[in-house]
Amino acid sequence: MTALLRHGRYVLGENPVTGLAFALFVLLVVLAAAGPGLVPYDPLASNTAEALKPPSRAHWFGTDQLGRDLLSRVVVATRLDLTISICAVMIAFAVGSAAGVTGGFYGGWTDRLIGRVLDTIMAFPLFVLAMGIVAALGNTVANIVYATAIINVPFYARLARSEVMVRREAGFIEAARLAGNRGPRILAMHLFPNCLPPMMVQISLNLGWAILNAAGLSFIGLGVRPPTPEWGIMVAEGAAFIVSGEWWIGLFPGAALMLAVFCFNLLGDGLRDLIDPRRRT
Amino acid sequence: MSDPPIPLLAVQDLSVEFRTRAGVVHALDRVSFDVQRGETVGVVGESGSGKSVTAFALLRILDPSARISEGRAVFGGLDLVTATEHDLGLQRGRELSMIFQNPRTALNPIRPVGRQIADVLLRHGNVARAQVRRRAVELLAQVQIPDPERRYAAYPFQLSGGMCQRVMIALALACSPSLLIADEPTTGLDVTTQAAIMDLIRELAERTNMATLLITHDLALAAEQCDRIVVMHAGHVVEVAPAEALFETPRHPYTAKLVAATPHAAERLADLAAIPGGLPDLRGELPPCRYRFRCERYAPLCDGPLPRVEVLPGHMVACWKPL
Amino acid sequence: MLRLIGRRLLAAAPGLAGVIAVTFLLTRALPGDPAAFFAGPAATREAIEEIRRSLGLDKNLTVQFGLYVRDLTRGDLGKSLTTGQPVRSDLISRLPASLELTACGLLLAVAVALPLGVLAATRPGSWVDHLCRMLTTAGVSLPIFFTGLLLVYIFYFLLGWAPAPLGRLDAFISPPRSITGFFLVDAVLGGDFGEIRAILRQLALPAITLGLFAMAPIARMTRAAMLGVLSSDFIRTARASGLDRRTVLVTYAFRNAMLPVVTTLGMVFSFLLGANVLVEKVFAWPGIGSYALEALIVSDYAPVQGFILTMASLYVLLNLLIDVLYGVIDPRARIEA
Amino acid sequence: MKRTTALSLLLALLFMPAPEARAQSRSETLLVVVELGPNSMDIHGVGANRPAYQSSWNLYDRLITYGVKTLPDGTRMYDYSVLKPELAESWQIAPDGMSATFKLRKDAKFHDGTPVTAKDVKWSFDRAVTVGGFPTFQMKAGSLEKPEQFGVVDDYTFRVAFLRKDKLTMPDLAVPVPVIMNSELARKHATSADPWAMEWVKNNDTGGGAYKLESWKPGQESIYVRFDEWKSGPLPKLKRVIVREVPSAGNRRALLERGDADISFDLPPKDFSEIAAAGKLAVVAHPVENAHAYVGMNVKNPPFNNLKVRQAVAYAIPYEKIFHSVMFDRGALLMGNPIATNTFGYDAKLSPYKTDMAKAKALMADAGVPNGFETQLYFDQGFATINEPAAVLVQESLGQIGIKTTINKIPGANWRNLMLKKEMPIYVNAFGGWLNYPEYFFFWNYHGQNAVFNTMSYQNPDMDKLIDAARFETDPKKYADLVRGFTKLAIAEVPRVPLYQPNLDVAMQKGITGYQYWFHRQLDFRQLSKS
Repeated sequence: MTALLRHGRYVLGENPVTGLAFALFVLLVVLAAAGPGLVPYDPLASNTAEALKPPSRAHWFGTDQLGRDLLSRVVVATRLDLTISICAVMIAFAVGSAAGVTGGFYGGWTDRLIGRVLDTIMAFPLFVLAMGIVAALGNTVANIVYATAIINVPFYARLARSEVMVRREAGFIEAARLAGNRGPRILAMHLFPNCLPPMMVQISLNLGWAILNAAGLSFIGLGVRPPTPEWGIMVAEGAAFIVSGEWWIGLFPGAALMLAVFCFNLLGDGLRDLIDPRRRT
Repeated sequence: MSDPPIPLLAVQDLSVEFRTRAGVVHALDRVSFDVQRGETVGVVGESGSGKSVTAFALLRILDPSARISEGRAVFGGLDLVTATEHDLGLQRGRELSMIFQNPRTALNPIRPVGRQIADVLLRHGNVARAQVRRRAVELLAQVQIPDPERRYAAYPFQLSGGMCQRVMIALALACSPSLLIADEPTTGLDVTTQAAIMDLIRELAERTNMATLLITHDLALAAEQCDRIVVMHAGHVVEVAPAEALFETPRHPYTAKLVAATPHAAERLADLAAIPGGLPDLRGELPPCRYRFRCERYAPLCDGPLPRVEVLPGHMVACWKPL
Repeated sequence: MLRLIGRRLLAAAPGLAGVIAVTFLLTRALPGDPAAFFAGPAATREAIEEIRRSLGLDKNLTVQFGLYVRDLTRGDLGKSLTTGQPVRSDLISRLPASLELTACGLLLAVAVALPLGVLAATRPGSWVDHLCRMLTTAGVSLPIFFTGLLLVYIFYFLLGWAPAPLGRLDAFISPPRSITGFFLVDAVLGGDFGEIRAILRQLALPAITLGLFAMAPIARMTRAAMLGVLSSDFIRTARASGLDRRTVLVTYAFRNAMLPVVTTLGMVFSFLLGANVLVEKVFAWPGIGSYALEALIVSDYAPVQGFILTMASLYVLLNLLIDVLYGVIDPRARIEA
Repeated sequence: MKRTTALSLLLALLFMPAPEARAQSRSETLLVVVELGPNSMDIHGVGANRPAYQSSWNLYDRLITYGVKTLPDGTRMYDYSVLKPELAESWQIAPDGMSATFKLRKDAKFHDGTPVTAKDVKWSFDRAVTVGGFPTFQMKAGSLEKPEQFGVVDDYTFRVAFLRKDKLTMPDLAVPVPVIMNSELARKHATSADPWAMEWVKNNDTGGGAYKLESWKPGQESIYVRFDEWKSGPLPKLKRVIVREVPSAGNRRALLERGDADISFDLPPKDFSEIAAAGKLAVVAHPVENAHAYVGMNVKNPPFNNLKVRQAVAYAIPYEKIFHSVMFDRGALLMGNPIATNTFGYDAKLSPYKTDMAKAKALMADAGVPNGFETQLYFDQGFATINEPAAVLVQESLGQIGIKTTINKIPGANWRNLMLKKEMPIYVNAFGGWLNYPEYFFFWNYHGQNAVFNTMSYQNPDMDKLIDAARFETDPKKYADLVRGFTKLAIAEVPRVPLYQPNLDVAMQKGITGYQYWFHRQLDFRQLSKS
């Protein structure tokens, strides 16, 4: 364990940006977990007398059109946005790698079949596919998660398949097979763990992208159901107020969204450096 | 005896360290040796003993995380260690060039081999642009590549390992350098190609009185090709001696073991004695003599600073209790 | 080369068939009832039934699918109820706008991200490396519509540098004589410098918005590819033979690093085509993205299906282009293909 | 490096100020920016949207039109009590009051030069009543139902026979639907499957109105140019009008404020209140006649079939809060009164409702549901800018009296569907009628025929009697009593809670004059001028 820790500290030390990203990630998790408890106001309580007030001591992030406190809404939204992106990415990771690994390992027509399904998803304009799914099944949080998950499946499947194809003939796989392990056990025990490192990088990049995708859906009106606070919707609402001068309504949720995506992307890079053997000179 | 001629290359107390995740690795520790003009010097030792690091340090093409902490390497009046990048750039490939181990990956995969030679010729400017292609084809012929005109436009993946190595040699000798560093040039090639490559290098060297620094783990090859041999162990030069002397009368315990471990036609496999233990971890604290843990002749005496004893003229050994 | 194209198209056929089927089902699953919507607010039940029959929506699904495929083979993509035009002519008139915008966006991204990636790779771990990573990651972290609106607010509303976000051309200038449909190309062919400048000014903000969004993946891939190539053996040989820094970096390292970057460019281009749906909405850009978005919201099937089919075939063409480009750069691919 | 110099050159080139736009053509051209453009040039077309009415209104002539009146605040609007000649120079109503004969202008021509005759009017009216869908419905609202009613006396005389003495018939001839089309031109493109040339007329201009269609790129822009030989009225001053679609409201406002666009009328209320306050641009505000936004409840199914519950809702609605923070006071507060402030029969005192939580809770107790219930609150995503914040405020206040609601934002196509099914328990919506008569509004929204707009599916025979009587009542006193009757009934039964009457706000550059408010809420280019 100590080797890993020292190794980790070295990478974080040598590379302050990844350190910063890691700190941000911890902050986000804390906000998501304890958020609702910390906030000064009820995120759903409207107060039209206080509507559209700029940031002040009473309302650090100012108030929106209905007088709701933006700081509270941004903080409380963390939980929902993280849940959406993490669930979506986990589903995509599970389904994607299962499909990729089975396709890569068994080859033959299973591989071609899975390949064709992946081609179909990949050929779809990703964003339009998500829009179609949410528009068809209604904009519940679950549907947004599924829509975001489906369009990410091909990334994982492709990655898993190439990792497995490379290692399928490797010596230790032959040995495991000779030792009487049947296909699925080999897959799970031997092949899959090897796919994990590059997958970790893809997961972190995807987390950021999933949040952006939810925000895009909100902008065209297919986002989460009002009045639940969610960064994407708040940015979409704020967008209409930029020209009229109430910049804070869109800016703070936008900033929160940016920080989260920023943190995930940088973590992705950091993870790659951590895992990439070549960098471990 | 007139005072000894000025060596083509004089390496004095060259030390190199690497900054890695697990701490600082002292790869080379005060390495010193000379190479005379036209001479062939061998650098032998187990893999990981610092042979290649020495070569890379001379050309300053070490990995970014490496640093030459001390020492000098005077080559034709220029100290390679402190030379500016510009000055060194003029030397590399013109006066001092190098060939590497796996030739196929050491060539640009997506650029015709002829063009790669032409690049070097153009860079060092001693051939007019119009003549470059003709000169490159000549070079290919010189290294005995069949049908050089057509091979000019071939890509590395279309040539065999041996053929690629010949291209490497053509590349290195394009501007007829005065010193060629060959880092394990024949490892990975079959025996017949190996012999052909070594003969080619020696023949070209003799023609232009070029010095050669042959880096290899194959003692037999070194014995056959080199005038003098430098033995390295864990970043230290433990013994320098003329080839025959080294084999007849090895004075450093490690050299003796190395010679014993080298197969001669006559001996049987069983007689080959393996050398116990392995190379020490160069990251931690190290005793002055890095062979100490593997040496049966160890005595408290050995804990003093590593000596350089001139047991015979031209025969140096870094050991308090030489054989 | 033709064999490669043939093989690639054949391989894509099942994917396209899948797209056609899924699009059909997806649009039929859309909740809205277009007949009700297009019968207008005062419509009675019979009026709606009448429209449903005229749209052929009353037949069962399999028959509708059969009709749809038959029309498809005849190149008839059906009629859009939102614009009242045949979908094919809408797409043909709007596709150049989307392609032109996406291409300019990608060009901008490449012009900035490639040098950044190379710079970051040549000085790993230095402040340049971190700056490049921070900058490109910031570009991709903001939702694209928000970046667009912010840029409009700053560069048009506050500073007045950029022209009005009024679509492809200022309202009072007539478009260049249409040869290819791509305004920029037509204008260049037309040779009217003022026209070229007007079109470029209009393209600037939306292209920058798209470009910002595409920079991160390109810069990151360039950096990784360059790092990989720079630590390879042939670069060491090049340096050992004294080649100057520019030759080593560009002719040797960069050319090799282009291989993975080209694949990323393909993926980023198709991804951008999807993402510029939002940019088109913000900049009133008459592309196929906003066209499909409008249709999707009112459950007007034909344009949505037409749009998705166009995108899918673009995706296949793009992959084909990448393979060809790959062949050009890497002789191994060309000779073995 | 040379690459950075190339990049900076490109950026400099891009951001240099634009060449001075052709000023001369700018002053004679009007640039209108809208959220949504026309989807057809044919008012009779299937699914023609509201912007299509604007194109048809300006491209085509009608027999007659409305007069103009100037309001106390100096703004001008159409006068629905006065009918003025357009294509018809003059007309007489028959002594028995069962027909009208129109004398057509002799010098009127269509855009392609062919003279306008009575047979064109006949063909156009027959088309309007037989093509079905919305146009036929609108003609029926004025008892114009059968081709037999329309007769060609001679080339320049046209006769309309009345089915019954309906005071809406004559006004209905001045709405956008009964246009006069160039029948010869249209018939050339008719086919057996499409006798009325719907396909062709949808994309082409068969009109004779004050403006010709220069070009139309669906989804982008439509350009109209003045028809100089137009005889049916004073020649308009604007030579050319460009209607450009800019989906983002923020950009539309930016265009106006920077002077790059001349006029826009579909901005969110907040922008209008701020633009009006800033004073840089001229904002003409006019409450939309015969219209109101309301919270509707389905009276057929529980829980809102219980009158007490509906009344509790009426007392729980935060009227002022919604009117101020959602509409920014752009309109007129109605507080439960179904009749619009500028429609006959409006009386502020009629409605007892105001925000009174105590009374609302008491009514919930009386209704037997003291601790409330769960239900779904719906609104149309197409009007989310206004309906979403309003729905959130309604949700919050209803929550205080135990009615817990989850909000459903429904995309356009599906909204019409749900309205037809009439299953939505409670929802936020709005309706505006063209003909400014109270009974016309009630006929659509409260009458037992259960039209699609009677979203509450409220059916009450007493209400129907009152509405039908009022439609054909000519005695002003009795008519006033009937109107008062059905208004009070609607307030007592409260199937829906009217909130406010929205404004039609139009923002324009100071140099634009001559704007006139029309019941169809679109722009009439003919009166506009630009200095």
